[in-house]
Amino acid sequence: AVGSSGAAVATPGVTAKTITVGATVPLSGIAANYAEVSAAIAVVFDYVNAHGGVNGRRIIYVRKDDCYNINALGCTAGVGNTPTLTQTQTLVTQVREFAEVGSLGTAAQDSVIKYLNQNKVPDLFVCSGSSDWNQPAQYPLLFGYQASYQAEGKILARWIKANKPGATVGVIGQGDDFGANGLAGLLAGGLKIATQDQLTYSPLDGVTGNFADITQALTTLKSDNATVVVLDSIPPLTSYILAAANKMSFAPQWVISQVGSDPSSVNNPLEAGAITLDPYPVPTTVNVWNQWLRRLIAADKNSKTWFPNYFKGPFSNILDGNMIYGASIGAAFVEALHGLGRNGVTRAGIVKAMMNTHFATPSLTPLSYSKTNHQGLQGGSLARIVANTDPTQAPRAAVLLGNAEYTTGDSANQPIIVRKQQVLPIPGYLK
Amino acid sequence: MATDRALSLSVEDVSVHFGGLYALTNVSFDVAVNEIVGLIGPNGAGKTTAFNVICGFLRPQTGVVRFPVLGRENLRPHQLARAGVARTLQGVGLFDRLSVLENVMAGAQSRSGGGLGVGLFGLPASARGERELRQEAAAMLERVGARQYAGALPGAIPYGIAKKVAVARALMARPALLLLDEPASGLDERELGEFADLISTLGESMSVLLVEHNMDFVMPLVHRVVVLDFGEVIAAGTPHDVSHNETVLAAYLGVGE
Amino acid sequence: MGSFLASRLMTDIFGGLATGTVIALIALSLVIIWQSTHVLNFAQGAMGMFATFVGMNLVFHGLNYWWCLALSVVTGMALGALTERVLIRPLYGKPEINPIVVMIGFLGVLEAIIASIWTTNISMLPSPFSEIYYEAGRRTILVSPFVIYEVIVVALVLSGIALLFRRTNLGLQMRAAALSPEVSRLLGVRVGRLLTFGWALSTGVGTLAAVIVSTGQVLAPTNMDGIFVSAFIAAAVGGLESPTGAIIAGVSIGLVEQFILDFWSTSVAPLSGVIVLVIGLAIRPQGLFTRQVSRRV
Amino acid sequence: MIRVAGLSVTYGAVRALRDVSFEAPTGQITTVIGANGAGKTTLLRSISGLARAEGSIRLDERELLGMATEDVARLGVAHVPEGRGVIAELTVEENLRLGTLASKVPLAESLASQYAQFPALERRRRNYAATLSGGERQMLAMARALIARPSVLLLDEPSLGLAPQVTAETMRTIAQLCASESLTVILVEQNAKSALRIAHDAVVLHLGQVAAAGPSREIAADPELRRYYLGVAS
Amino acid sequence: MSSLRQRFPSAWRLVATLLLLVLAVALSFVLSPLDDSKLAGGAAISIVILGLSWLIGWSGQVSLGNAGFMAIGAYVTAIWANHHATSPIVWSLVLSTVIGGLSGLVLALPATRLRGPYLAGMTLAFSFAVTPLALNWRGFTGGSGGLFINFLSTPAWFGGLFSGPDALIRANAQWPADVTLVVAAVAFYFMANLFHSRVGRAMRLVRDNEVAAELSGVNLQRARTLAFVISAAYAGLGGSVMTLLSGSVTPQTYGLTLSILLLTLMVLGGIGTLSGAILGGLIYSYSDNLVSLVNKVSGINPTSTLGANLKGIVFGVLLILTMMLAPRGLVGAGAWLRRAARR
Ligand SMILES: Nc1ncnc2c1ncn2[C@@H]1O[C@H](COP(=O)(O)OP(=O)(O)OP(=O)(O)O)[C@@H](O)[C@H]1O
Ligand SMILES: Nc1ncnc2c1ncn2[C@@H]1O[C@H](COP(=O)(O)OP(=O)(O)OP(=O)(O)O)[C@@H](O)[C@H]1O
Ligand SMILES: [Mg+2]
Ligand SMILES: [Mg+2]
Repeated sequence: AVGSSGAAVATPGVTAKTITVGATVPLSGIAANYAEVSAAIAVVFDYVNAHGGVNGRRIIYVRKDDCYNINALGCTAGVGNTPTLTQTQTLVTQVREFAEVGSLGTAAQDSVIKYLNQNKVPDLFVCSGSSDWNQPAQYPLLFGYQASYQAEGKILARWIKANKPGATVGVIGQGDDFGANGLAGLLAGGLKIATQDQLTYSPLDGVTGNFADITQALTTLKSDNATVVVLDSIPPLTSYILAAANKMSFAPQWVISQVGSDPSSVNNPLEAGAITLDPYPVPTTVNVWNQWLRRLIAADKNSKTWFPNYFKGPFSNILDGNMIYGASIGAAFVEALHGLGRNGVTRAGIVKAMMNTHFATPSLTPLSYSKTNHQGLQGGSLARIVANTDPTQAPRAAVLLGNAEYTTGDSANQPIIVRKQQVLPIPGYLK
Repeated sequence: MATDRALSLSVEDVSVHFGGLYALTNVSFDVAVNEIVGLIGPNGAGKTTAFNVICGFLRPQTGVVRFPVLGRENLRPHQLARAGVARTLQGVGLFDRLSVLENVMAGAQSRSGGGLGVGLFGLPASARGERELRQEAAAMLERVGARQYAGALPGAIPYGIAKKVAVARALMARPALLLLDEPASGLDERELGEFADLISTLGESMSVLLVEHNMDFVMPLVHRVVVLDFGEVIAAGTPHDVSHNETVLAAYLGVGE
Repeated sequence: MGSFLASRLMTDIFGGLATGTVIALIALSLVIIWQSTHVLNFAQGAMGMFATFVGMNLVFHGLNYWWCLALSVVTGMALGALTERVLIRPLYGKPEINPIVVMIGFLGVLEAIIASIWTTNISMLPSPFSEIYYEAGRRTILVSPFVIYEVIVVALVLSGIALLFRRTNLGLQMRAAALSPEVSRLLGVRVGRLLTFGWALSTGVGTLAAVIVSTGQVLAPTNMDGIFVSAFIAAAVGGLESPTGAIIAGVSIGLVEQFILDFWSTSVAPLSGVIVLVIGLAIRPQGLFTRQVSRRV
Repeated sequence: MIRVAGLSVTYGAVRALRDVSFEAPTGQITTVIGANGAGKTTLLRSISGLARAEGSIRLDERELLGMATEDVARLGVAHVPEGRGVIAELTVEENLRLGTLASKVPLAESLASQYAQFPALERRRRNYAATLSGGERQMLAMARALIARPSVLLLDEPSLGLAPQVTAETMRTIAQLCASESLTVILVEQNAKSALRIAHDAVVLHLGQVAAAGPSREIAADPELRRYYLGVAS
Repeated sequence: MSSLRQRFPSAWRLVATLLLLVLAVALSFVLSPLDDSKLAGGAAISIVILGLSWLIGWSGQVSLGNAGFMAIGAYVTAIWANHHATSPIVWSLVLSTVIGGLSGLVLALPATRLRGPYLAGMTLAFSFAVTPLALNWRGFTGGSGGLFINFLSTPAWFGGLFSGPDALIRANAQWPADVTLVVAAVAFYFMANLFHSRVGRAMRLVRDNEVAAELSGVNLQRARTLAFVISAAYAGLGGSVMTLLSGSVTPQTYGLTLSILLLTLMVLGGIGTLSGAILGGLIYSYSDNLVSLVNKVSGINPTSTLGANLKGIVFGVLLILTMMLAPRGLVGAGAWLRRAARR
């Protein structure tokens, strides 16, 4: 008697005039600077709503704070033991979301994918580079967005081999999937890393402020004469690591994972010169998507509270990586929805649409899914962080080094594809 | 207050020192079954320390404390309590957050039945025991004359009453040997008389060792007196002998009092 | 080989000292509050961070580091005094656990306030001294001019506090007020003022520690979290009655941590506090440096 | 001179003192006696400002009621509380030092005079008060009150736990101080017999009210009171 | 009635517990699925609070380490479930309780020698160590990713009770809630008995005056150890239920913060009482409703910086105000009100 089929049962979250979608994201706590991602998604939805919605339906976007799924005092408590689960249950049972769009965090989303699957809620564009989102057999409703950390590692390895041949390479990685998958990618990319240099630190360092182990890791790397060091860390820790290395006059070539390299989040002059993988041509390339996003933000009445730094911070009017990341997810979801038409908005329908759409995004690498691949982007563009001399620009920015690079899979035998910079145009209904 | 147990006590050659301070030096005395013995001496003479040794709170550096009936030495305080030794403390020593009645009930902790299992499953034995204890404690409070304070917390009762409650609590254990450390301090003269009667009655069914500075109270009451000074036994004997002993007069009682 | 090991040991010792002294300084602030009010202040870290933000944020607006430091410490003292008057004063005589809970609540409030005023955006707080570590041969010895400054500050504050509590009448009155407020009042001790002063002093020291922790690092609301736990453990091992004990325990935790990091595994490092604690309390349950005062009966 | 007028204290439903009035003249010992729970301790606590009371308590025209305890103490009122009130975690000498905070006499001199009075304390000066025996603690409390050279001394059962000889000596000292330094003493005692012997005046409290007051000789002679409080059959 | 209550107290408690349980289960049919989930979470956490309340309120030993015992219960359940997917959940619960209690025994060895702030420091260190330990023992704990198990799967007969468009969601939310309520009822019944037993009194004696307790025949070491063991067993049980509810266990969940949260919830509810533990659980479940209420009333945008951090402020102020106005927690305040009304 449980769960029925057919048109008789209304799709949750869909009414004649609205579609309700939700997300669990960090709005406070250590990862609060990622709040901009979902805020940018909301900006896109606001824009679409102001222009008549999608096929006549407005999108209601409910963001719930899960503190990065870390139990903090006063942070959402209630059901089960994780804030993310609590908030997800609220979204499913009370908000009655149609789907999740842009929920963020590896550990956070890991803790609810079973629950969402059990209650048949699509979980779209998860913000994290974990490969966990790519399990179509077990979780047919789950879709990632970012390139996997493994794929990223492979691309970075390729750059290192080509540009720093014979270098001694060290890795400092977060002691979880992020670090482990990043390292696996580097190895799959054919890099040799001496065991003693596969250093990790606890992801909780960011919470507890205990950085002694990072200093220790750097000491070891320095005494081993590492000339290239790869970082798989979130921005505050990237910043800390750069400063700590500076203290010991240690200046290798830094290669930083996309997640931890956004210059305005890292906010440290020592980052200049580092290599990173950037999925978007921001902001130096003249890109229609950037102009478009600026216009959306200017038009949005809420955006002042969402992007305080954009309006008054030291980098005012600078689009940072998080904002573009979010905007592209927002655009992608609208695109998927658009293709369904007015009557096709069902959960089964959106899942099908995900796999059949070739999304237009600001990224140079294609975003597409298939029956066997739910990962999302497959790579990005290599970029170098530079110091800007132009006072109207952010002090630091990522400058693309050349072409977009991507791969069709994580393992060593799937080659890296290189292609010319080519940005898909913005769909008409978003203009 | 029928007790099925009888305990005698013998302290043999006990010495206790704290660092350089000799609190007890080769102290020996004993208390026979159903005997009331007074332990007196100046402040700091070692009386409370002797109690602590007897109760197992302190291990003496030399000597032993024997309870011939038990046939075991070096028992821990809670084991002694179960074996029939009860004691009052020199100060007040009540349980602050328990009502006066519960304080008295606590005295029977060592003999009421029921361990963890009985408690967890709330077996009938546990419930019945509680009810009987409550009645018995109320009767005991009546007996020492503190009935009207049954519901009060110890912090809110006068000092003299607190001392009576402490005695009631000790009696709830149905002890065979009762150690009283200044139980009568804070009582007025009339109450002292009543209290002396109580102890005399007790002495018929248990052994009592009594520390008290009020000689008018102690001397008529006890069968024998042991006098400590600077940790040594300086005299022992009948109240009459001791109160005429030159050394004792000089060290403690004072001349002309 | 021998000299390699020697230089490695040197590195570890100095690295341990650098972390250890900060742990010790925070532990010291906990000892002060314990000695003067018998409260375990869980918000100590956040209070120090708040004051640090108030003062040190001005560094980014061009104010001199030392002026900002002074401003932070003064803010910290004012915050401490205010906290005692408003939050702690009404709780004397209430169950022991109540002030703990109130300070946990205050911790939540302070962290939220810091996060919403200064946003969560990160900036590095530049150091007034060089933070570049010295080198010996090929190895970095984890000591820099800033670390030396840190050790000197801790030594000075420690001697000041130890003198205050052991030698002066003011310190005696503070201890008495915490141990037994009613009796102290009967002796004419102005208990209320001393309690306020104790909190001010403690938060001032805590702020100094927070500024040191944040210097040369990202100025973030959570800077004190982990190190505060180590400091709490240090205070417990050292004996809350003893400033010297807190310092020794704090430095030991720093050293043990450094050695674990170097010779064992990074993920075990947070256990260093536990290791020191278990060893310390196994030796003396009432705190390593607490003198035996109790007589049970 | 302490003048208590119309003093009342209530604890919730309990009325511990009701409209108590009496005077304790300067240079004299005034003893307060009464059964357990009569309100003696409460009376001393209200003088020191530890219990909230209504009415009036004047020390030489100065109203004490409503003053903070520490301010009362700084006027020269020393209080030896029931249960001794020594601070166990401080050493003997630290306890004594706390008594001399307001005093102008050099510390060494003050200490010496108390050590002369209570030799047991001198032996233990560096020990924590926690290690003292019951009587030694009582001595410490007395010494700490006397070392301040107070003008008013409030004693709550000072003989509690003291050996008879020590009690007698202490009382003698206090009587001397009364005469030589015009000290006002209010003495609460269970041991009414000895209290009446050394006191000039006596106040008898009964259920929180003054049942009788007057020169102690007269009180001691009153047959009714004798029977009730002194346990002497008339 | 009241004499029956005195004559057969444990039977009376059993009846009372059953009545409350029936009431709560009936309520779960009426409540929305979200409220059902909250009920489940609240009931689970109240088991842990009750154990903590026993330790602190009754035996007087302050622990900041109970989240650590929860973690042990949680991992035991997850590991067991991963190896014995088909065994009835009762075994998970029992096993977690027992192993939780045993770990309490181990911690009690050093802990019962400590008092006051030193005990707090020791237990704090224990809970601080849990996360790194769990991260380190990847083999057992799955490292930072944690372990995942199947939810309490809703049996077909139970799902059959529901119909309509929401049937799936409702059944999936309510089944765990009802199971948790049953487990909590059992736990509460046993604790109610303990409170009124001789063992319960022994705890209070130890708490108030160790010397006098020993003189009354209480074995100090044993009593303090027993307090720890029972408290840890309850925490283990709570952790187990949490895992069954959430389907996962990660090291970050059971850190120091949760220990501190448990302490505050216990004090907020009312220390040392059954109803205080229930209230603490409900506060835990509904604290975010309070925050959104404040959000709504104050008109602060919940996704702005201030709005996102508002919960810290609201929860903190709530803690502070409760301690100022109702130092014995909400239960104490209730008792006070009742007394005032009677007057
Ligand atoms: N733990 C201890 N450390 C140091 N000295 C101690 C300790 N316990 C007792 N003493 C000392 O030993 C001596 C004997 O103390 P005890 O308490 O036995 O005396 P007492 O005879 O009971 O005196 P009182 O009549 O005053 O109660 C005292 O001088 C006391 O200070
Ligand atoms: N804190 C309190 N709360 C409630 N009632 C109290 C409190 N303190 C004292 N009382 C009550 O006030 C009355 C007077 O007590 P008080 O202690 O003054 O008596 P006392 O004359 O000193 O007796 P004792 O000689 O036994 O010490 C008693 O009935 C007592 O129960
Ligand atoms: Mg004694
Ligand atoms: Mg009295």
